[in-house]
Amino acid sequence: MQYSAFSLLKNALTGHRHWQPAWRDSEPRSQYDVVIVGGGGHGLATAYYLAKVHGVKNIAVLEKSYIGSGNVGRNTTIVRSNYLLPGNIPFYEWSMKLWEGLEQDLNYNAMVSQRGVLNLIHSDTQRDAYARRANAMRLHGVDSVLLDKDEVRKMVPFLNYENARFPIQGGMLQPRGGTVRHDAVAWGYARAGDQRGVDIIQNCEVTGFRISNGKMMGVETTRGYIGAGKVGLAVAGNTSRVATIAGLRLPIESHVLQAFVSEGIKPLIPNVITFGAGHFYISQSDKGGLVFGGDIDGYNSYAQRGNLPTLEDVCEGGMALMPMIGRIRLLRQWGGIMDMSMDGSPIIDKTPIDGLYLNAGWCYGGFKATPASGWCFAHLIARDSPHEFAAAYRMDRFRTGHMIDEKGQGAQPNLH
Amino acid sequence: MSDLALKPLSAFRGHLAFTGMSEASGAGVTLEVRDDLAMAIVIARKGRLAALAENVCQTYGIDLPAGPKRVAAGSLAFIGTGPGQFLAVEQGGDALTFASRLAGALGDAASISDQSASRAVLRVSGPRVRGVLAKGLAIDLHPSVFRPGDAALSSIALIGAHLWQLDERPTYEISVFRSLAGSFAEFIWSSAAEYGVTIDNP
Amino acid sequence: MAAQSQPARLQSGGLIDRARPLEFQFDGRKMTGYAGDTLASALVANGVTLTGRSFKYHRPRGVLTAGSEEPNALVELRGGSRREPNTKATTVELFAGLEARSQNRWPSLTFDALSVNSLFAPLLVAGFYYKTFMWPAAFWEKLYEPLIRKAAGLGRASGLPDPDTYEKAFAFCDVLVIGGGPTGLMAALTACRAGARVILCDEDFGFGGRLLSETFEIAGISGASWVGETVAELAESANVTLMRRTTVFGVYDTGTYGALERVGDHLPTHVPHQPRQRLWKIVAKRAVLAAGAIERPIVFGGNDRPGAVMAAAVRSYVNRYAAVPGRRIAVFTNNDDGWKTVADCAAAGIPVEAVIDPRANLPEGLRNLADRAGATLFAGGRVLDAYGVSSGLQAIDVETAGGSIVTLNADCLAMSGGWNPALALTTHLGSRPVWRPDIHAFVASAPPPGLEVAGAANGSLALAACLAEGAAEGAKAAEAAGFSASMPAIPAVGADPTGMMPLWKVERSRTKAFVDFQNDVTAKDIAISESEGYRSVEHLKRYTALGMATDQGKTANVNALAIMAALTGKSIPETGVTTFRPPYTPVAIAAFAGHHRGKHFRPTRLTPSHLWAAEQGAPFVETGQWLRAQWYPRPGETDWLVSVSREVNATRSGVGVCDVSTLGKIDIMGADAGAFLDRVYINTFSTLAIGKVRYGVMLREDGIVMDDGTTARLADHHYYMSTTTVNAAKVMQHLEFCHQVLWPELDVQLASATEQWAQFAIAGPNARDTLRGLIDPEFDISNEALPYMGATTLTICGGLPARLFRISFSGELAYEIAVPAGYGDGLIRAIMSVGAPFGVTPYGTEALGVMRIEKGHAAGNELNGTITAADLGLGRMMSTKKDYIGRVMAERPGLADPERPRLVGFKPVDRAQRLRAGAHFLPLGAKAVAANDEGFMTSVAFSPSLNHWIGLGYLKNGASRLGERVRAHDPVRGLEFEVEICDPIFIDPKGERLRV
Amino acid sequence: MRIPCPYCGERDIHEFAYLGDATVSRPDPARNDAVQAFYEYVYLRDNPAGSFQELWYHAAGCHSWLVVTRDTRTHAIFGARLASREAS
Repeated sequence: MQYSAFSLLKNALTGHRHWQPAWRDSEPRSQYDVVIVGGGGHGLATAYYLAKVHGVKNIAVLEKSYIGSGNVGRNTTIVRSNYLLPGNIPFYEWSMKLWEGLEQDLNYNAMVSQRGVLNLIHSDTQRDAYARRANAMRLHGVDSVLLDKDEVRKMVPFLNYENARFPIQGGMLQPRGGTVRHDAVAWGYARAGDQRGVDIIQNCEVTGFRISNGKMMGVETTRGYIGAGKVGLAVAGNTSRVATIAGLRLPIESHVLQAFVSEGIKPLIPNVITFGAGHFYISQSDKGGLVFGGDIDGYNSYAQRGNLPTLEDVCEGGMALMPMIGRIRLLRQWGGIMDMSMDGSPIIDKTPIDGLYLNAGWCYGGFKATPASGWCFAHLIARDSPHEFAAAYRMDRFRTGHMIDEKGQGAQPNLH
Repeated sequence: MSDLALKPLSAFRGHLAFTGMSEASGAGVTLEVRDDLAMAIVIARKGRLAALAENVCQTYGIDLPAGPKRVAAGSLAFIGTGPGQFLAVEQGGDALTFASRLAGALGDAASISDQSASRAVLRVSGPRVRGVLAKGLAIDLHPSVFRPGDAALSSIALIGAHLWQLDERPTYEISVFRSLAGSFAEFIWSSAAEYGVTIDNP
Repeated sequence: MAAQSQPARLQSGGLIDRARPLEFQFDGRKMTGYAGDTLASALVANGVTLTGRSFKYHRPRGVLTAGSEEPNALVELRGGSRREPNTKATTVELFAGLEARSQNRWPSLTFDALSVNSLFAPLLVAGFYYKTFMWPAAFWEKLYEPLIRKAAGLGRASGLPDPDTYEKAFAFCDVLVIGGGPTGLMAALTACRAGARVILCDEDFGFGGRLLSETFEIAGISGASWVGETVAELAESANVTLMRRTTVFGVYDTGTYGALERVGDHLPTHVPHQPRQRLWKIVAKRAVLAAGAIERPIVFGGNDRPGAVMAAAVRSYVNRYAAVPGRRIAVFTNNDDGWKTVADCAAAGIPVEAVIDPRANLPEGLRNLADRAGATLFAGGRVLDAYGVSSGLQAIDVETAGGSIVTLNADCLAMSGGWNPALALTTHLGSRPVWRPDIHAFVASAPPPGLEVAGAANGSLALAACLAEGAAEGAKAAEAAGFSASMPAIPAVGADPTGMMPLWKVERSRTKAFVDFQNDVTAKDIAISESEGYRSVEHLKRYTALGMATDQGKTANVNALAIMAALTGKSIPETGVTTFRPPYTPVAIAAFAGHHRGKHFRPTRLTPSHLWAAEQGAPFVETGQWLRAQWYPRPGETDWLVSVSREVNATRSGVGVCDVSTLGKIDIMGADAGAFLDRVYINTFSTLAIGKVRYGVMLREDGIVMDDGTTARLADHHYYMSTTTVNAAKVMQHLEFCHQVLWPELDVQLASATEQWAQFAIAGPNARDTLRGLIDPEFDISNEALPYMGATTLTICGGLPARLFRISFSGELAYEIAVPAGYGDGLIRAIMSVGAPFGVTPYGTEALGVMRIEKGHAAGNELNGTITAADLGLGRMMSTKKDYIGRVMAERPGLADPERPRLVGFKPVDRAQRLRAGAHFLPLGAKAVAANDEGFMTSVAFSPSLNHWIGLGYLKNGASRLGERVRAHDPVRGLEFEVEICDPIFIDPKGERLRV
Repeated sequence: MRIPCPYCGERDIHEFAYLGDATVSRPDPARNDAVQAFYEYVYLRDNPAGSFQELWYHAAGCHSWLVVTRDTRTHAIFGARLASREAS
């Protein structure tokens, strides 16, 4: 059923009794051409693009819980392509472009809202670094603007300009950046994939891999064996767990990133704002909640929840930057498991096992990457060669010394 | 040129002159700046902790603590700061020669780093002092848990702090890095204000 | 008279203080309540039924509950910068002068323009926005989204900085008791008597929980009296801390609990030096959760109408507050507890029109009760729909056991669908509740370690069980914390039947039946969600926004699950349950920040010369936590560049002085100190002579430069390392790691000396002459006695011990002199005094930066965590004769690639052109595309020595391209011009000035 | 979270800095396969879901490096010891 104002009206007139499931709740078949492990944003996008762009027919997405139960439904919904390094910019910009056409492509309103992402600058050194970044973006054809203090003040007058520990000196703006309704991304890809024949199999956990002579044969699951010559892993924080079953040891640690939402209030914050001297970023959802976050908790964890010190740190940053939010109440805190790589950049690559493909290492930046990740991973799986925009995301870069380290923190995942 | 003889400046200079301070009788908290403490870090050399302990005991009559405790004899105290590490604190002595006097006395059993100028020490006491410190310190100071002679390295309101308890009044001395004296004083003031604050020396 | 102004106040009774009337305002209307009221009870007493509008449909709403689970009665409290949106009227303690406004309505509460949304309700069902607003694409952001944002969002924030202060504090105890009702009081009492340190928290302003709202007798006295006696005993015990107005909102790891104390929210005005709220981090060996239970509504048509109130809340208003929520009350209950409302209303003389109980076979006692109350009993009946106007309920349609429909007049419908244990805290660490079919409710399965659940929170709803369980868990907790506890006598109470028959949703309702009141999720929305495949409870929640409102679905979730279970044909436990997240009730963001906001966001570190620099009028710049003097303006200098250039010129031609105390300083001692340094630096230090200084570079283990600085050898077993300012702590941590984890066998002792020494750079041709004025005469600092890269200890100013290093960041003849930090203020004044004849000029971080760029020294902008020693042109320093951290990984092809960008200098071809850091380099004539990007400018400065701008940067193959030109491409600043590649050392490339 | 420092006692997590896996050890740089060994040491991790030995630095306390055993699923801490094999 095509979604539109007309279909909504039609259904309203018939008491909403005729809506179809957005996706079929499929039973697993015994054999697929491609099995994608992980029914999050990346896995569902991969399946959709495999079907749509590469014409692959028999695809299953296996999800151990319900689709979208991982990071795609736990993030702070920000999309942007304001990256620094040549290995990253084209990839994230391609993601931005896919976001811009996503809703019409999927026939699902994910509320892509290009309200602008503003990174604040608090020192000359930071200004220099952001100028370098903004220019690098321009060289890749990405929009970026460097703002001085007065321009920032005009745009967001409610920040703390008068009594700041780290005064605001300016900002870098990506006008095309913004937010997307996160859950809707998973549902939209699921529905669009389903319409192209993708089987979405929930409550189906992978427990083993059948590998013969170094070649992938299929996966053992809690719902039985499923054969597939090509298996793609897109399981984010659970990457090491699943890879260990396949005998792989990876340059990845799992860490908790928390996110926070306030009670709903009338429109207050027009765009996405990132504090440059503390760990705090914020936007306001269409429902009115302030959605904000900060750094990862900083220690390996598989618990999908956070702790108090990070929450305090984030709120301290918030109050340092915008003291007007003081009386607004925090409604919920929660956490997701990030697959933190050793250089802060992702891996989209083949593995030593023929037919096993890896999509991982997204750190806390996986949501914005969802469309391009699916696009490039689908390309890799279908063509057995990396997509040009993801060519730098090789696994052997750590061995050869070609790290893509935006933050310059080295092999220390909790600092990325 | 010796006519330039320099005088040390208290790290708290300019930082404890709050206006509107409550100095009513029965003040909850009393503050006193301790600029008369000489300090040095004493670290046992490799495999020489026993020898160091022996030297300290014979020279000063102090049994080096095995944990975070303060052991004093006369004007001198040793405070455990880590495995094999101590902060030696002398009250009223010549800070400029303290480290070398220690080095002379302890021989090659320890390495010594002069810290007399690196810390700003505030003595805080009074009936509400535990309530004040609880606003920034994540250590249980209840008298059943933390007693005179106990010491702790921790942080108070994001400021690294070393504190030790002197008596049951209770009285604590809190040492912070010198550069942070101003931020520390502001925190103590804002936390203690509701209980009333008296400052013993300006 | 007060009584006239409070038409719905009972003449007597309640726990309010009638001697203390309080004036307040709601939507500008002046009213009176009493001390002991909540805002909600005062509104009820004043006959106010309409308190707000709902989120999506802007439906009229009134008070539903009497507690923190309230979804409807949200108001904006106070005004101006203290305006506080979305405040639950049921939790606001009334104070004199309180001002509250209804929210999410325009222009007024009674006439709300957006209530037309109700007319479009058929279109605004669950998930409607996912299906539309897609065409034309540009309209979403320009039209649809702003409309949606404006319509949503409940209350308005002030938009102004919060003027109040907040605090954070730690507390420690043996036993934390969460909830001060009968269960919690018994738990606290038992643990207290065992001698344990007890903290008892309750979110209410009075202890007692339901005992304040019910008519129980305990041990022959009223519940409220028993509470008074018990609290008195606890209050007198030194080992008990009673915390009223304190909500334990979260459970965190290792027995840490978050709690919010509302210190001043109930006060009309701010008390000096007192915070508005205090965030407690309570570390408890054991905890007892005695948070009670939350009554659930019944889902039927119009159940959100103002006047439809929870049955227990009606008792709270009547018994505790002596306020009557209606003149014609009907009670709709599926359980025995709801019948208490019948009894209590009757006892208070409030007419009960009807009792509707879906249970066909009711015990005799209940039938008699209906008779005594004069109420029509509909056993086996259901309320189908409730009707009324926006100000409230007028009538209900009752379906009788026989299937006929009866319309009754009622202005208040007390409803009870049973009770959900308040188990939210037990799920904060991830455990899932389990369904208990015998009580038709979820209870905790595996509570967090150290926490036990008791009383109604544990599904034990009868008072006797609450008292007994509270005592038992209190004793258990005290025992587990190391105390010997004995069970107290459990006070005798009357029977308290808890029978019920589940009724999740009334079929055949004709109007909207609400499940989540605040987010306007209806039974129909759940059906749509189910039909579209959003059947997982998490999908249901995310698709319909069920349970995502400010109450986290406390009154909604279980009903929704039951409805979904019925739709899918699964059982409730099979359907599952969503997770409660901290905080239990919303907490002001400022409370989590406490003291650390504004200037106090992070501590500030001041240099030894700060007071003096401030006297000179220097502006300060943040360098990590430090404030450093940026430059020292002289009268008439309005442009910073003029001041900075003057400082540079004065230094290069005479002498300048700069406070460099912020650099990290580490004493490295012990017999193996030299060997240790050899392993952490790329170059060798064990061979450094005593009295000498050497520049060193240290790598991370991945081969990338971590930090650089000079290290002096002061004695055989004593080195003195300096680090960059920003990396001081990181380097110390790294060295401790190397020492403790990698090479504990070495005889090395480390001590930070950063704060011990005030250190000043004295630089320029007149540096030595200036110094001579300070140094005690017996010390020789001639070029021969203390050559370049020499170090010595000596005394100055008549015996003050000092360390003197002949090192130079500026490229001039220069020294760094260090004295104990307390003397730093005196020393800078002394330097200014003895240097005056030589024109000594203080310089700040800007001039420091100019001079280091003129000398090509790498600093923070260059050391960005991706740079190798070879990139800096220091490849030859990397020893091949020893192992050191990072050596092996630095050999990887990606890091050893000779094509990597190298640090070089840049000059504008048009010498008048200003350079900008962040510009990228493109080959001349090449297109401005990424493929042609050859590097970028890291640092720039106007060199007063050369009289033009200069820069440092990384350029592909840079070292072999000196003299070539490239384009500096800076589109974000609209700049594009040619620069010449040059050696990074702009001044005195042979270093002759250093050695004079 | 609270970590039991063997020297200072149980302390709040904010006093500590995290490094990570304590089970990897720095290889001998003289090994023939030193590059591979260092690559594995610096980059590859088991990243287990469950009991995990990890390095923490008591930055705001005694400056000891600790090996803490912790469950990465529940954050339950089973113990901590000084990382230095020879503490004195």
